[in-house]
Amino acid sequence: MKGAETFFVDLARAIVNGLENMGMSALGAEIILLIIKFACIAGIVTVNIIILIWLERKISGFIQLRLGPNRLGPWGVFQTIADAIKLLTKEDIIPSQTDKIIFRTAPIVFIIISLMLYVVLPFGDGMAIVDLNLGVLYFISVGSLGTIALLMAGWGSNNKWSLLGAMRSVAQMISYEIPLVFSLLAVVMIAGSLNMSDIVNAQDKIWFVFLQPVAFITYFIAATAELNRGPFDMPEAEQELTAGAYTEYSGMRWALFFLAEYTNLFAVSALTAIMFFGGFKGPFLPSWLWLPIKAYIIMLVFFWLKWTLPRIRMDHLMAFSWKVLIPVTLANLVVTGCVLHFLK
Amino acid sequence: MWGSGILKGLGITFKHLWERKITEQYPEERPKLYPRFRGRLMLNPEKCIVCGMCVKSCPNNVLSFTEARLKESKKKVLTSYTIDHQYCMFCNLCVEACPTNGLYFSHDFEWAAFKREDIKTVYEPDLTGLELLALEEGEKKSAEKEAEDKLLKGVNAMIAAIKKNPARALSKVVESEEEALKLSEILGDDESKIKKLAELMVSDKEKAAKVAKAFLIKGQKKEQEG
Amino acid sequence: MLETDFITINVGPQHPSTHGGLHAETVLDGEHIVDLKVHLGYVHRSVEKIAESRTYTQFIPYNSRLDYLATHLPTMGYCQAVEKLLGISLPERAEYIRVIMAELSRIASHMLFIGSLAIDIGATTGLIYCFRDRERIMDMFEMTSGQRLISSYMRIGGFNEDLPEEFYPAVKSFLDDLPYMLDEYNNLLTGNEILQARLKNTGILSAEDAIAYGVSGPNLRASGVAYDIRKAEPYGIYDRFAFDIPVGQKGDNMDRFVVRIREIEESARIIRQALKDMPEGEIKAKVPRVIKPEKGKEVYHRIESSKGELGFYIVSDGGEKPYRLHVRAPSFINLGVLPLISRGGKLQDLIANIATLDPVLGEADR
Amino acid sequence: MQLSDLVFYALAAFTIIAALGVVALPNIVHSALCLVLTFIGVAGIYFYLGADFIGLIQILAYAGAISVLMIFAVMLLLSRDVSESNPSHKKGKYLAALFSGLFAFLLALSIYSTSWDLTEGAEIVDSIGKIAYMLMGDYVIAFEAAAILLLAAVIGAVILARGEEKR
Repeated sequence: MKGAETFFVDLARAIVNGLENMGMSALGAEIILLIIKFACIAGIVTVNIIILIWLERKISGFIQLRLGPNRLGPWGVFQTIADAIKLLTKEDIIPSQTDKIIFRTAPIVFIIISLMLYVVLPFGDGMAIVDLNLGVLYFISVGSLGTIALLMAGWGSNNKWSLLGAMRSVAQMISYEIPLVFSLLAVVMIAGSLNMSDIVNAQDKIWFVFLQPVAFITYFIAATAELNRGPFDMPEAEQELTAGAYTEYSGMRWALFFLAEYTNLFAVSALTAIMFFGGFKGPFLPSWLWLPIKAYIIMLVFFWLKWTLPRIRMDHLMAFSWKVLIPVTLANLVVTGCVLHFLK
Repeated sequence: MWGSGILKGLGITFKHLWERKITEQYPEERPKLYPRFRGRLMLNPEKCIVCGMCVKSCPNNVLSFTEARLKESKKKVLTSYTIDHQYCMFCNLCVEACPTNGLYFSHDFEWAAFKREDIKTVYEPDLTGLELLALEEGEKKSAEKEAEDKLLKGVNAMIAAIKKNPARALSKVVESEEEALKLSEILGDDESKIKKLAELMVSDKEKAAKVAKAFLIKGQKKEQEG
Repeated sequence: MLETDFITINVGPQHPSTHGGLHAETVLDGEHIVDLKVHLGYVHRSVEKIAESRTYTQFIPYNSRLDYLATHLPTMGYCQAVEKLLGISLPERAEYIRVIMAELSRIASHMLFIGSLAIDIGATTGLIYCFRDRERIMDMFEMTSGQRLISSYMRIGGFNEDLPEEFYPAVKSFLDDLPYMLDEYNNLLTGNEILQARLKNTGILSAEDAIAYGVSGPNLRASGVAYDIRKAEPYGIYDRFAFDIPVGQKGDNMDRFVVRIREIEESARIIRQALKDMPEGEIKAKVPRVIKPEKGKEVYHRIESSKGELGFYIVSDGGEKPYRLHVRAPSFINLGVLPLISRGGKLQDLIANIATLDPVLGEADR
Repeated sequence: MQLSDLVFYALAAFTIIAALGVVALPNIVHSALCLVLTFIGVAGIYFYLGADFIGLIQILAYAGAISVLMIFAVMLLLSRDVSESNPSHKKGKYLAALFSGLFAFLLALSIYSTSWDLTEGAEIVDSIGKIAYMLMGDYVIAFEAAAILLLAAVIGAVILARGEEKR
């Protein structure tokens, strides 16, 4: 058990030691380790997303009394791989009137930004790639850049549907970032740190979801909106905007967007687990298994919401953020502050 | 209010998540078809008495056949029967019209075909050993004959029209009504001329106009001479 | 102040939620709809002209293709119009079967309406549940006529085939399960706050406007006018059944949604009564093999279809084909108010408006 | 030259090239996107200097929000053709050169007149805590004044937007 718990940490140390023994400087060894870590993240994310897409299709199928993909492999597990191959080999269509540079770079920017989110997540005890002191802030600020990618896609496509989708996504992301930050701030106030590992360790006795139920609910709503998932899937909104910002994309570029969306989904679910459900802490299993388990459970809730609820209207969405979520989160902050002050 | 409706909805989807699935796994699991299911339209050629009711009843010209007579008994026999499935609306009208129940809908619903010709079903009953009368005549009642018949019909109608109301009928080939009247005077009761003009009017309007003009000029000349 | 350009955007003819080839040329100011123009004709098949080259009997299957979601209703309207033209009266049993099939079609159409509204506003799952239940009606249609979607079961003068034995248990169990189905829709959709927020007070159609534009059917009743041809001018044997006319108050999208859900209940009531009272006996009146109505006779017959007043105007010239046939298609006329109720709303309201007006483009374009 | 110096020069070059792009690119949307890159470059320099909090706020506020709003405004207000939407104003180039030169001179003057005290190894561990104490302690009046100013701006914006709607 002890070996399993520290398996990855030991492995990393062994690599560094090995490199140093081979006559490399400490800094060089660290850099090489960092590169290995990034490569691992990229691999894990890709495999994870293949599972995630399959899972979402299965879950949506089950909810809708269907079986979902069930032809390729047992229970259709290879369906996503087949789809990926199909998308990879598909012709890359770039409409003639697009802003070519922006159109081409938008999906790449989006995927890079969503991959950058993983840098600060502590996957286990001492298993963050970079254990940044300002981890939460980093996560939020890098996440906020995703808007630009959608904006680029919407503008570059030179399509009115895309532009409308991009405009929606901007309005939505800017409005929901504020309650998101305020909700997380309440947790940070209790933990007294912006470092994710510290926040997890502060939940040794009790999960923050019990200390901060209001913050959790507001955070969850804001996070759903930030992820552009139903019922807040404004930028995409098939039934209204055909495919919103993604209308003109096809083949691999389109797939990259979806890859990025699911990457974001897992990252935000992991953040939820870290901030409110004790992150990698848990009995029996090694710590690096607990975070994925919790994140997957949270993700199932995201799926469940999406496949049940109708899409909210744009103006209601904005009004809900500015008139309900922000006052509630602010009040929650005040209460939390007062309670913390008097407890000290 | 206050999210209770949303929670109820979530409860319903959660309940269904665990329920038995309703979709049919098609190639393995065959759909249950009811006795009246209308699949592919089929013919039992042995029952066909070549009455042609089916062809008359069909709204969309799906059915066509060729026939012949037996040499001895003069009984009609089917030589070929074509069902062009791409136009079939499965309305059951032909089946109801068939007096001997020779037409019926099978339960076959897997129709995919790779060639356009495969969409048609052609029945060619085995007629060896039977001496057929006027098989060729029967066969000739195909496209060529039909077109000929149609043309003849049109010409006859045109002749009748010219005789009945010459001014109106002829105004199509000449420029004004006066000219039409004149033309009708010129034509008079000359059957052969009328027939010639009517034929041209049905088949080739431009030529008819030219001929009409020629008639007119000729008539004028005659008038001047006379 | 800053001024922004209007965007002209084409919703349709190829768009996920325009229910077929509907094309709404929309002028948008941001997300607000400034103006809207509806273009039709993308699925025009000149059905009225086809009728002139088909005999009266041969035209029956084309009717189902008008409103393919409520297959028996247009067929019933046409057959009754021709029967009126010929002066035929139907055997009792045939009349009852007609009512049952018509009301089943109405339920099927309204169920599809609920499902398509659900998917149009983003609740994909609602569609599947509605289709699951509508499937049972489709099965019943398959039992009776062998065709599911566009079954041509009715004939001029009645039916050629009686109801099959397996039909009765199927329809009974369906009627028994119907309250549970409606409960499920109500819990999943009607009670949902997001759906209410989207449908309430959007796409308001006042009673005056509805009447002025000639809107009929559930859309009219949602505006508060209790007008149903089944009551106002009963055709067939509809005067024998007890049923209510559900009406809305405001004429907004929510009213149009709720009115249809309640109409499903009323239709079920009618079917129950019809099943109870249905006599045994003949199912087809004596109809000449070649139908040749009197020369110069003309008839207009209207029925309450699932979309509204469906009228058939037939002129006979004494031949075996109609001289002229005109269809008063409710979908076409109901679509006329789409710009009126959408102007000033949001783009997302437009989608909901199209969905709640419930047009069938096969009928609107003919 | 150390490795860390190399990082600085790379970041500086990146920022300057992006900033040049803002000025020189003919398409204003491209310029706005270059502005985002500039902000990110500046944030990188903050990180390099150990001011991680400022750097992240730079990304969150400037790159993530303000520049997005700018792009947003550009997209909404732009006339049809965007390929020449950011023209270079050649008319005032001498004037521009004059002012730029003046500004550069002032900058250089201030740089050379400052005595740069270098403290070895003074690593800032808890930058965010220090900033918090400063904002809520020494500079609380300035902080609150800024907050009130922003609040007034927000209210003003709301009133402007509403007034338009009413009319």
